[in-house]
Amino acid sequence: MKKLINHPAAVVEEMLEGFVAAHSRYVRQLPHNKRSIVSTNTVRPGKVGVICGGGSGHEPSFLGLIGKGMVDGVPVGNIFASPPPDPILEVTRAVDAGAGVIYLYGNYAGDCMNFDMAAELAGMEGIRVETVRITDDVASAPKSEEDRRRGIAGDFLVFKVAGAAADQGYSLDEVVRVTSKANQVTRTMGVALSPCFNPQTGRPSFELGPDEMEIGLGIHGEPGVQKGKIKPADEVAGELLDRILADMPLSRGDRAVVLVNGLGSTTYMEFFIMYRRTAQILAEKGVEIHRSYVGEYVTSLEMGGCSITLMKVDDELARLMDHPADCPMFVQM
Amino acid sequence: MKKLINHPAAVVEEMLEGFVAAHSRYVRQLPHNKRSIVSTNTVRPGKVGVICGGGSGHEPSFLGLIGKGMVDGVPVGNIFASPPPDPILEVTRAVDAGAGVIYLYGNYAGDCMNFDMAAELAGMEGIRVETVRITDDVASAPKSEEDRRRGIAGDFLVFKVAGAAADQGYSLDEVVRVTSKANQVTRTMGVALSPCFNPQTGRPSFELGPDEMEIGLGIHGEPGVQKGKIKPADEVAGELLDRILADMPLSRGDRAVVLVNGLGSTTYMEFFIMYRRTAQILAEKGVEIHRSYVGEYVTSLEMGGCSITLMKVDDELARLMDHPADCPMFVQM
Amino acid sequence: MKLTSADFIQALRKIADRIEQEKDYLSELDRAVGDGDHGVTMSIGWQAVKAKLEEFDGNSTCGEICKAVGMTFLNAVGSSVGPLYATAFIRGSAVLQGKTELNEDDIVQFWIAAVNGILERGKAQPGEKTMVDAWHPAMAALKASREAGKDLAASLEDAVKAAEQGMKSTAEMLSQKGRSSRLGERSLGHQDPGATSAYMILDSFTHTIKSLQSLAS
Amino acid sequence: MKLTSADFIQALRKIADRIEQEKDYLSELDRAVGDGDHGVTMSIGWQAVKAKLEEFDGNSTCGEICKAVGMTFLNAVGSSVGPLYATAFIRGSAVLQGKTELNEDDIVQFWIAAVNGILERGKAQPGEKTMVDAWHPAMAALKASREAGKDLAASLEDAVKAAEQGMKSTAEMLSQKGRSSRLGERSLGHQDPGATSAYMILDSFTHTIKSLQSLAS
Ligand SMILES: Nc1ncnc2c1ncn2[C@@H]1O[C@H](COP(=O)(O)OP(=O)(O)O)[C@@H](O)[C@H]1O
Ligand SMILES: Nc1ncnc2c1ncn2[C@@H]1O[C@H](COP(=O)(O)OP(=O)(O)O)[C@@H](O)[C@H]1O
Ligand SMILES: [Mg+2]
Ligand SMILES: [Mg+2]
Ligand SMILES: [Mg+2]
Ligand SMILES: [Mg+2]
Repeated sequence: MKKLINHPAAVVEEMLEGFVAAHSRYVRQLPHNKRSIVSTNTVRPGKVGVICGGGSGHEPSFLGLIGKGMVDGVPVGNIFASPPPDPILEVTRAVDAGAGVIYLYGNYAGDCMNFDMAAELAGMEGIRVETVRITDDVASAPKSEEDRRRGIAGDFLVFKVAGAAADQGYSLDEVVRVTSKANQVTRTMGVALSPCFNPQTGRPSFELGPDEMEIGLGIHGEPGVQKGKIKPADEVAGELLDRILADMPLSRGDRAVVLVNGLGSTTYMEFFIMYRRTAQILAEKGVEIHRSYVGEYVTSLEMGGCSITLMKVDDELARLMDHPADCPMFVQM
Repeated sequence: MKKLINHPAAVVEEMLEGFVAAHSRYVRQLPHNKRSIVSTNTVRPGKVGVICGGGSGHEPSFLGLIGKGMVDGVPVGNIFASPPPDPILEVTRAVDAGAGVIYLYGNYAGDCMNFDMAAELAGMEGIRVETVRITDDVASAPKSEEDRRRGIAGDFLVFKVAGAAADQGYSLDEVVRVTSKANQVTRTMGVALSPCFNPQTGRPSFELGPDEMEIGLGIHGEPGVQKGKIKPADEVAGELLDRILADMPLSRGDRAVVLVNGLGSTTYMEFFIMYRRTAQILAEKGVEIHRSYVGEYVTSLEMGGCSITLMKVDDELARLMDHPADCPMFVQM
Repeated sequence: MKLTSADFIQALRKIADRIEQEKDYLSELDRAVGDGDHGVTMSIGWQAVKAKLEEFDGNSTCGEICKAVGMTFLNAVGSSVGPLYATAFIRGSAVLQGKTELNEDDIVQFWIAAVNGILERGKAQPGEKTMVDAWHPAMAALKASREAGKDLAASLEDAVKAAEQGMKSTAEMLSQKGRSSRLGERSLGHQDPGATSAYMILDSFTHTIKSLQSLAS
Repeated sequence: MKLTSADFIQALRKIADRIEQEKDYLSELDRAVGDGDHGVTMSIGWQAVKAKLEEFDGNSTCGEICKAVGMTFLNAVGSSVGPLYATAFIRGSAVLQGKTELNEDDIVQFWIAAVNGILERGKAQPGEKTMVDAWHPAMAALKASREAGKDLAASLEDAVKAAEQGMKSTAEMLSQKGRSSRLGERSLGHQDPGATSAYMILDSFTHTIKSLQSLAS
């Protein structure tokens, strides 16, 4: 493991210093806790505050998505570890503008417990907090147990919907409604080719043979559902889509937003080759692609591989996906 | 080498199909040559046409930068190989709107010869073509021989200046003037940690020991100027900046645009740690950072490492850097 | 036997040292079923606790020490274990309030309250392959041995044995909670990292009690 | 001896086959001093040429074949070698215009024109560690041997020897042109890939000429 770092124990603090220095027009650290990062310009009276968060190591998520049309603040955790309630609460206070706050995070035990504790404390201070836990990872639990599923790359699309709704003046209840709807129609399947290295252990997150891939691997290196020989990209894309479409059928005339998300070290060339087959398959089924995102949105340090996410959109979701955004690591006109 | 591809020989074609499908609002392939990619909406009467190009494998450069405020067209080459004159000429015809065309590319023998041949052919068709070759790579030739230097990450900043100038209605001569000025004040030094794998040879571009880094390595894996043991990020950033500032001194009150560019497989966390030290060093020198870019702009497939680029800006360059851009893989509001 | 605030601080320091020694092993266990960081997280948390303990001495009450431990652990790590152990220590602190000396029953009540906190916060049932599979049988053994009239050290020894057995049994369980639950069948054969560190914590504490006892006798 | 258009096509096919065999070796040489793709590029180019040659037969003129070869190579590869060899073949085609049969002098003139094209397009001087270090001495030897009255095959053999020597000498040169020029001292000890493929092209062509000659005699 070779990394451009100073001390393994300091990576999160130093990343945040660099991030805030590079993007001081967009974000600032709160005084009490340097892991509380909030927008410099999106909080306004009556707007629902949108908070997303989780562990570090998923950049551009979560902190790169603070900005207009996206999220207002991010409490930052250790690498692949939920932030504690303290920064969550501090960010909550900073982004509440009287209309309440929504917490958005991938459905992991740690995030659930910490954000719930913070929500309870915020409630005691009179701030109304609602939560939507993102559960797009098809591989992480069977069909009948959707609410046990984890959140992975689909996080990004769900944040986008929530951020746009809040920016358009939706009430907290309405933001919760449309964000839950977005989560319910978002499905992701990923494939990993190589592990990431936690700078604090120096160990690979998993082992894969030189010609192996693993389908359904989590974004923290949690083992997946099926290990096998690497196959041509078209076959891999086909398998990922088969699993998504078996879980959430799409038919002729349906519209989808497509996200091909890189996990860290795979090339853009490969993402576009995966996208190509995805678009072909959707075209064969008569599904219209409303909008596409191809790149790195929710990484897993330098893991190799990518995921495909489909969000089945109605007019409302389509409109919210088209809403502009202006953040340090994601801009949409 | 594990990659999500189909046939090694088809990667460029399939990438382009995927890219154009994903970003059909921004780009289209020209009928005669599928490697000629042009903007769907930026060419307008009287605007100077801006073309950049080079080999594939540097995504988001070059094709991800086609759009408003950036470039109008890109002829695409094989992996790490200049495109031939044919697609260059075709793109030239498509983006010329009567005001002439500027060619921008990194100063490599192959690109120089192919673009020059195309420029000659375009001239014979009555299209005025001017060229600015980018030479930001400090490591690639000594100080007195700046015009022999290669173009690496600084390409992106120079494209940005040219694209903004053209969008603001500068004449071809004026675009050439300001772009040459931008090139003259742009310097990059890079560090590589791990090789990339050309999908067509399956071989690593170079060998580095498990605890080695290489300073000054080119974006095609061309060997660098100094191999050594990996050091803490702050020391590496210091060395890169030392070399840049020895070549282009900056003093108190000077303004710079900073780019920390990832080569492919290094994490954003590391880029921000490198940025942090860069900002500290510039602050110590009293240099004001006008604007910063941190992320992947000019990659080298999945090479590990990053580079630091400084562009010393005057009012005109600062204003052009602030001009908005809207491209598939780069948006600035 | 009696446990003073100074002893209590010492017992907590020992736990921190034990976790520090075992951190690579704990991360390796987590690598097989989770995200490979359990040792890092426990180390960060317990080292923060150890540093925080510098602020206390024999005059501090066990209750305030315990509460500070919980909050410090939580804010240092977040993660899954942060809320679980924070809740444990905060619940535990309630039964130690105002005390600078603990008797055997106080200590038993402390552990029972702490583990109840873990159960309530995490809502895991025994058999779901979590730390609960170490803590739950340990507390059952602790209570049973006390009811059978054994002294604290002997009862804790029984609890440690039960924790160890519970920890080992997680290898044969299908994961239901936490990151590893996505694994299904593939979690079989791997011991749960959280159950392992739970055993270590209780084992370290029990060692401290036994050496205090042998010093006293 | 005489070379018909069919022979010329055959000679070009043989070059494509030779490059195909050596492509990994050529890429390995480029890996040491450049971007590791010289074999890939030459292979793509010459395979495109080979496919294009299907459109020609003994009735085609060597000039048109040669021009098509140049354009095909160029459009298939771009890169550094595309313009260099395209210019070579286009210049070479000028001396073969209208001919379906070449005599020994035609062939000599063809090579001289082709290599002049490379020199003009690339502006490299001998000693800068490029293909010119193979082509330039090869042409000097070709001319000298012809002037000394040797036949085509013998003269080409001398040229091949000079090319080989030039190719080997590149290992001792500091790179000045192309990607490898950034290397400075570190380019020492590595043979230039472009000089190597240049030698192979000339060597393959010479083999064809020699076997045609032995067939004829
Ligand atoms: N709901 C829960 N109740 C009890 N223990 C849990 C629960 N969820 C997770 N755990 C424990 O947490 C351990 C993982 O801790 P750790 O790796 O530090 O956190 P993370 O999962 O956030 O990376 C698991 O091995 C398991 O024993
Ligand atoms: N200006 C030049 N004149 C002659 N030969 C050159 C010149 N520049 C580069 N070359 C040759 O091109 C070779 C590299 O070719 P190749 O690897 O196919 O192209 P690229 O450098 O574009 O990757 C070098 O080894 C060198 O012999
Ligand atoms: Mg974790
Ligand atoms: Mg090349
Ligand atoms: Mg873990
Ligand atoms: Mg090359």
